[in-house]
Amino acid sequence: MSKFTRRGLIKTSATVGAGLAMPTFITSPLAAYTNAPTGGSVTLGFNVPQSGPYADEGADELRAYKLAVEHLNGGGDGGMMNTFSSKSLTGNGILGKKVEYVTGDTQTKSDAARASAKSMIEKDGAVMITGGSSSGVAIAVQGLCQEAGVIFMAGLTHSNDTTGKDKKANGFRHFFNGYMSGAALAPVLEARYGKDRNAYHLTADYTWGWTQQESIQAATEAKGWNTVNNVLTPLATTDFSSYVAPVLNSGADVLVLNHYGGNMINSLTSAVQFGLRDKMVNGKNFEIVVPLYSRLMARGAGENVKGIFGSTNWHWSLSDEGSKAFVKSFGTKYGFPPSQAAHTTYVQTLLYADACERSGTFNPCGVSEALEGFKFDGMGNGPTEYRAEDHQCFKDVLVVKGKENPTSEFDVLEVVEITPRSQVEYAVDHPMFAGGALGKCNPGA
Amino acid sequence: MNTISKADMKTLFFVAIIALLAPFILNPFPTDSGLAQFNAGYPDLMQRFAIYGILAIGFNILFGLTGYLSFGHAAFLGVGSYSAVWMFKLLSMNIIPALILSVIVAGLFSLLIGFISLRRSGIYFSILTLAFAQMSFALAYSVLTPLTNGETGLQITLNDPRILAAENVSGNLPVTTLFGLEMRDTWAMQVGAWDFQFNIGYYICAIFLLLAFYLSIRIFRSPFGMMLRAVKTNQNRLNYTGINTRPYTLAAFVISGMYAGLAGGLMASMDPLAGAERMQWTASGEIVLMTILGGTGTLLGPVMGAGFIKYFENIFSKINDTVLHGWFSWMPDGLENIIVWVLHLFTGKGWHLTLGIMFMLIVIFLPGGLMEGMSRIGNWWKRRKGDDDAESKSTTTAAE
Amino acid sequence: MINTPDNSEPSRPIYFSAHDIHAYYGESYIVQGISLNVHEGEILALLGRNGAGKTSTLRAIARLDDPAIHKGEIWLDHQPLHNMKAWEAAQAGIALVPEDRRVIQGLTVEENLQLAQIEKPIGWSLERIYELFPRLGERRKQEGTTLSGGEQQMLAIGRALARDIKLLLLDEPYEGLAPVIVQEIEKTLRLIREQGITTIIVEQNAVAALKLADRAVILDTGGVVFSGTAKEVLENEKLRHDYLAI
Amino acid sequence: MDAILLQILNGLDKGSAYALIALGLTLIFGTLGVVNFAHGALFMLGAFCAVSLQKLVAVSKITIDPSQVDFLGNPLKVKTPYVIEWFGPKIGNAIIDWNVPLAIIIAIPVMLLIGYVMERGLIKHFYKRPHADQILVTFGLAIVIQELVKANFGANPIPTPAPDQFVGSFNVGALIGLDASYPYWRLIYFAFSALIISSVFAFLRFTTFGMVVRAGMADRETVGLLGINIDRRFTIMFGIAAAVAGLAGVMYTPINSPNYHMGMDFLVLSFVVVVVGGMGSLPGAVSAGFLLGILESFASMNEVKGFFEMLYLPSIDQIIIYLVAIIVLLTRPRGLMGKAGVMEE
Repeated sequence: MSKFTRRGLIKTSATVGAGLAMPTFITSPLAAYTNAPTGGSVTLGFNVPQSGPYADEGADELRAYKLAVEHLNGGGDGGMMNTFSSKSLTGNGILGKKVEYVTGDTQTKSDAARASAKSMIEKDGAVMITGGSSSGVAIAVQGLCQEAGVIFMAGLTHSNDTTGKDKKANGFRHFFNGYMSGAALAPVLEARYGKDRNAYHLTADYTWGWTQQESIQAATEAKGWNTVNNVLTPLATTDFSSYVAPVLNSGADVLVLNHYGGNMINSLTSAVQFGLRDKMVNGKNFEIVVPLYSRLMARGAGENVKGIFGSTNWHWSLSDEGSKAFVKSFGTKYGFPPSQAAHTTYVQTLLYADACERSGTFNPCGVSEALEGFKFDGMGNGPTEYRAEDHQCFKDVLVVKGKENPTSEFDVLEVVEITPRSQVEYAVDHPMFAGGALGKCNPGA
Repeated sequence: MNTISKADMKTLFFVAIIALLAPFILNPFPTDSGLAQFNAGYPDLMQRFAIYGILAIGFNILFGLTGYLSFGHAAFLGVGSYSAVWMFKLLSMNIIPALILSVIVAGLFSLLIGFISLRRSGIYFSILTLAFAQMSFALAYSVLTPLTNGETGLQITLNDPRILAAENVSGNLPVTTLFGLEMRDTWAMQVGAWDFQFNIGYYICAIFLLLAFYLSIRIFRSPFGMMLRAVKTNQNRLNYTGINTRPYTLAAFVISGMYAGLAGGLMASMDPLAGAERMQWTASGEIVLMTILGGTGTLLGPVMGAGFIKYFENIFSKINDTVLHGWFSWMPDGLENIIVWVLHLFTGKGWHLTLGIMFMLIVIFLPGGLMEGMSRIGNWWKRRKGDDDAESKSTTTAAE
Repeated sequence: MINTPDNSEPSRPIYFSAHDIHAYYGESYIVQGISLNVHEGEILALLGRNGAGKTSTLRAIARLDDPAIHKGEIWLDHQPLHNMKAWEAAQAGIALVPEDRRVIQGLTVEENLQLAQIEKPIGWSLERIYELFPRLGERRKQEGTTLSGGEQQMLAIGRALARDIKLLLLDEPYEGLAPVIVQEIEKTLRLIREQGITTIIVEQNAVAALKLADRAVILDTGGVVFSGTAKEVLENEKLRHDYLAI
Repeated sequence: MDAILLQILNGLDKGSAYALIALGLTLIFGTLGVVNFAHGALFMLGAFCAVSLQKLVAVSKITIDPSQVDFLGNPLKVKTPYVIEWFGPKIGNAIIDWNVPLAIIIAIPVMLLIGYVMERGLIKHFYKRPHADQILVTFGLAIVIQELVKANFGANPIPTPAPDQFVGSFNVGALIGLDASYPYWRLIYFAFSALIISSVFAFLRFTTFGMVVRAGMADRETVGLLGINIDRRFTIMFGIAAAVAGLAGVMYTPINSPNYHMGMDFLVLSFVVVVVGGMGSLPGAVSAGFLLGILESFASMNEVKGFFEMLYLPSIDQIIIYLVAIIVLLTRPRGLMGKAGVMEE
């Protein structure tokens, strides 16, 4: 055999009679893409953190996925399928095939996430992978899906890079990003705290932190703010006291915490302990801003979040029909309201299913075509568009603040403003998103 | 050099057979059965078994022979991965130059770290290696981002120069190859309800595993290996006799670092990504656990330990409630729910718990690790066979 | 391995007996079937060349973890010691003064002595010990390990006397000491003999030991090769030449 | 000057946690010769004593209030904690508010018991096993403990605030003519740690029990020869070490919300601390803990970071602890105060 191809092997093995050879990663004689569903069902891969610090967020994502699967298969009350502007989903699975799923643990580590995604693709025949609770993992898995020829529907990932320099043709992000946070927050901050402010940034010292810090700094400086300092904090920091203490005498009157998860809880707690919020600097009240909020994580900071501004992708207290339908079916099933992570993963699953229906195939290239430039509504974020050029969803962004008088343990944030989509949009070639190429959709050949 | 003994030859042969037939052995359950969840015979996991096997074999040359417990070996794995991915970005997608660079860079890196750390022994040595590895991790995660791509990990992109490769016109990311043989190529063989996958990448890893294993046998049996063992039992006495042990331990350190580099390079070759967390202390700890769990100082043990941990990580973590319900759906509802509730503590998101319990059980009851378990089973089998023979003899005599 | 019968005067009852002791350091078989009998108030010298197993025998009798006894029985004043741990044996009345004295680091002289009086049975009071060794009294607040070799030996012996002991095991009490100090220790040992404390003494310096002892047992490669009175040893040229090199 | 004072305070605070855990690790290692990788888990369990008490005092009577609705539009279930029901709002709220200090009272017996059970049930069988086996089994135990806590309390941090009186900060600097406010609870944490550390040292130094333990740490065999059952005392010391770690955990909760893996976060650093201090040396462990805490704080100062950046060492705060560990171990073979021959093989 001069060329060791799959087809060659298939022929030989067929003549030997050992059975039909079916390549997994690559084009099979029957279908033109990886893991084409053959029986009466289709398998989706839900790859979420189940161990490590983001396990609770992962668990909430998983709940949303299960709910989405239930709805797709015609169970439950249908949730957002009823409010979704596209009506191609009918509750009989996807393209008539019953939806099944496999789950895996990303451990919030690129390696483990890729291993888990690979096993879903190679062993379980998953045709779409979704999930993730950090940008590093999302980008790593997105790259893998591009190589393997399956669709990746990103879960919670906020870094500009996911649809910026690391964008991939097979990957799609519903969640908002650092740039959008900055663009949405800056006007609100200007309105509340004035034009003449000196900001001090504490930033998680890795790519996500950097991109978010860059976005917020640019957006606030455009409103007239001055950036006093930007201090990078190591990821492993648990006690932020030594980073917070110098803020007191720096002349700054706003502290921006570009942290997420455990880092955010700990840095915010330290900042409040040091009494920053009770300070008067330059004749103004000292303020703290947490650009990216997660309700689940905000709970960990307890009382400290009260009155602190931030942005979020979605919040359960929204009163549009889509949000209400989703909160109702999620709340009825699990007894508490969904998180933004749950929302985005639920929506991503429905969007994927809908794209399959509309294109009439599970082929990633078909699905991708159906998603590119797709405009929809009724999913809780108002009119939304999946931009074709970078596979980023454009929609309204919520500016929230920690609620002063919560009525329940879930009532941590209140929405102060819904920033319209037009205000957070940016050009495809915006410098913060430059470099990298989408490439072509890969069906796995 | 002495030739390889018959017993060692047998072990090597055994490993070779297992490696060759792994796609069958690891896939004992029909694809449609509920137990298919326990099948491990898919390319990625088989590759991991082989790669972590190489890593553990290398670690065992240091720890098993000299007793020096390095808590920083993951750094060499990481360095190997980064080197390999850089070769893919700059040169071509051929894995050979990538692997060569991985081994060389890891070797140099371990020479540097080993040279400094081996000035101390015991736990002081362990902490020195840990400190170096943690520093490497922290730097790779943030400061060295231009070189490592930080949190996201180093990946190949369409824009990479790849000076030796033909121009990429497909618009898709190129794949790693061995002179045109694609690592991801897999062909599947269906036999009845079974589905066996044969993957080129896995077999390449398996070949390296066998080479690594063979080399480790040679090292274990060589005068150099004897010297290392002597270091373990009594370094002071050796020093009194005027023998400087440092060159020997340093050599062992570098060899095991190169093994780790090879493993890192292979990992990147199977999946062209290198992440910083590969260098974290938890990753180093995992290597230590693999070795102890399998049986320190034994030839085969570390490979088994590696397989054991990777199996749990990849198989148990995927057993979710739905799968459990699927298994026990034949039971009455109440009982089913109780059983699923109990089991779900140990599977899916609870897989760490099972792993922790297994660690404890193995160390408590099998002080020599899995290898001791194997030899106990072997002895029991022999004894039972012996008893059977004796019994059958006695019964025959009685009958007469 | 010769197991010489005990030829002591039958009138006195046997107070301590070790019967057919086999003990191991890990895999190595060190004490290979040793039997000893000692009468109350008697001093027994345990002699033999380096590596004959003397220290190991004492350690086995004191029930330290190493060497571990795999077979054999030890009885002291009708109590079985062979199933005991070291601390139980000590409470049953055994005291070992080890070869390297083992004065405890970080503790003062007084604390070293106090340590011996934590568990019952308690022997001499500290005052009485300081009377016997005035030098210890002078240095009671000093850290034990800063004492000279002779003083450390006194402390080790004092520590044994601070307990109410039935059998004293002395391992190389003269080792590494200047002749002047040896005399002083010798005086002390005589004093102990006058107290009527049953003692087994291991000593490289056989002549010195035999001066003190009533009877002697000679060991070689882990077994007993001779057992008799001290006088017999001193008179038997061949024995001295073969096993004691004196 | 203000900044330096603040960083010293921060360093002492960080150092307190390191020192307390390292002290316990060294106590266990020095007495039992066991390398206890589950020590971080004990610290975490202490913190979860406070969380458990918080949950316990929050156990509520549920009444349905039809005038309010929950997020699904159903009548709101209003929760009144039983402690308020029973003791009235004043005492009830005070109990809820003073949860963390109250947890200390609970944590002491609980942690002593956990330590005792752990030692008798598991560790005891590993005295004579190689250190590698001890590491593996205690690491396994740590995972099991962590996962059980996670299964019960979830993975997210759980806020456990200090009593209201101690919220806010106090101008420490004013005492010496500077201006430097420092949070009350962090000052309390440092004072508490200093108290615990000095109590442990006083206990070892001035009590008979302590003398026996010190003697046992120095020469276990000889202590046995004096009729003392040292194992029994060491078991108690294990309990004490567990209690020290647990108390460190309880008091730490208001500083950072506890989560199930906080122990692992501290474990590795604590080992570095112990080794830098020198294996087997209690004063070494404590002083290394404070030293590393202070150096870590200084390394995170902008001025210091800038200085090292000029020396082509950016982000010195990322690596400072490890760098210091390397320098100390290369210049002093056995750490700051280590004993010869202890774990050098």
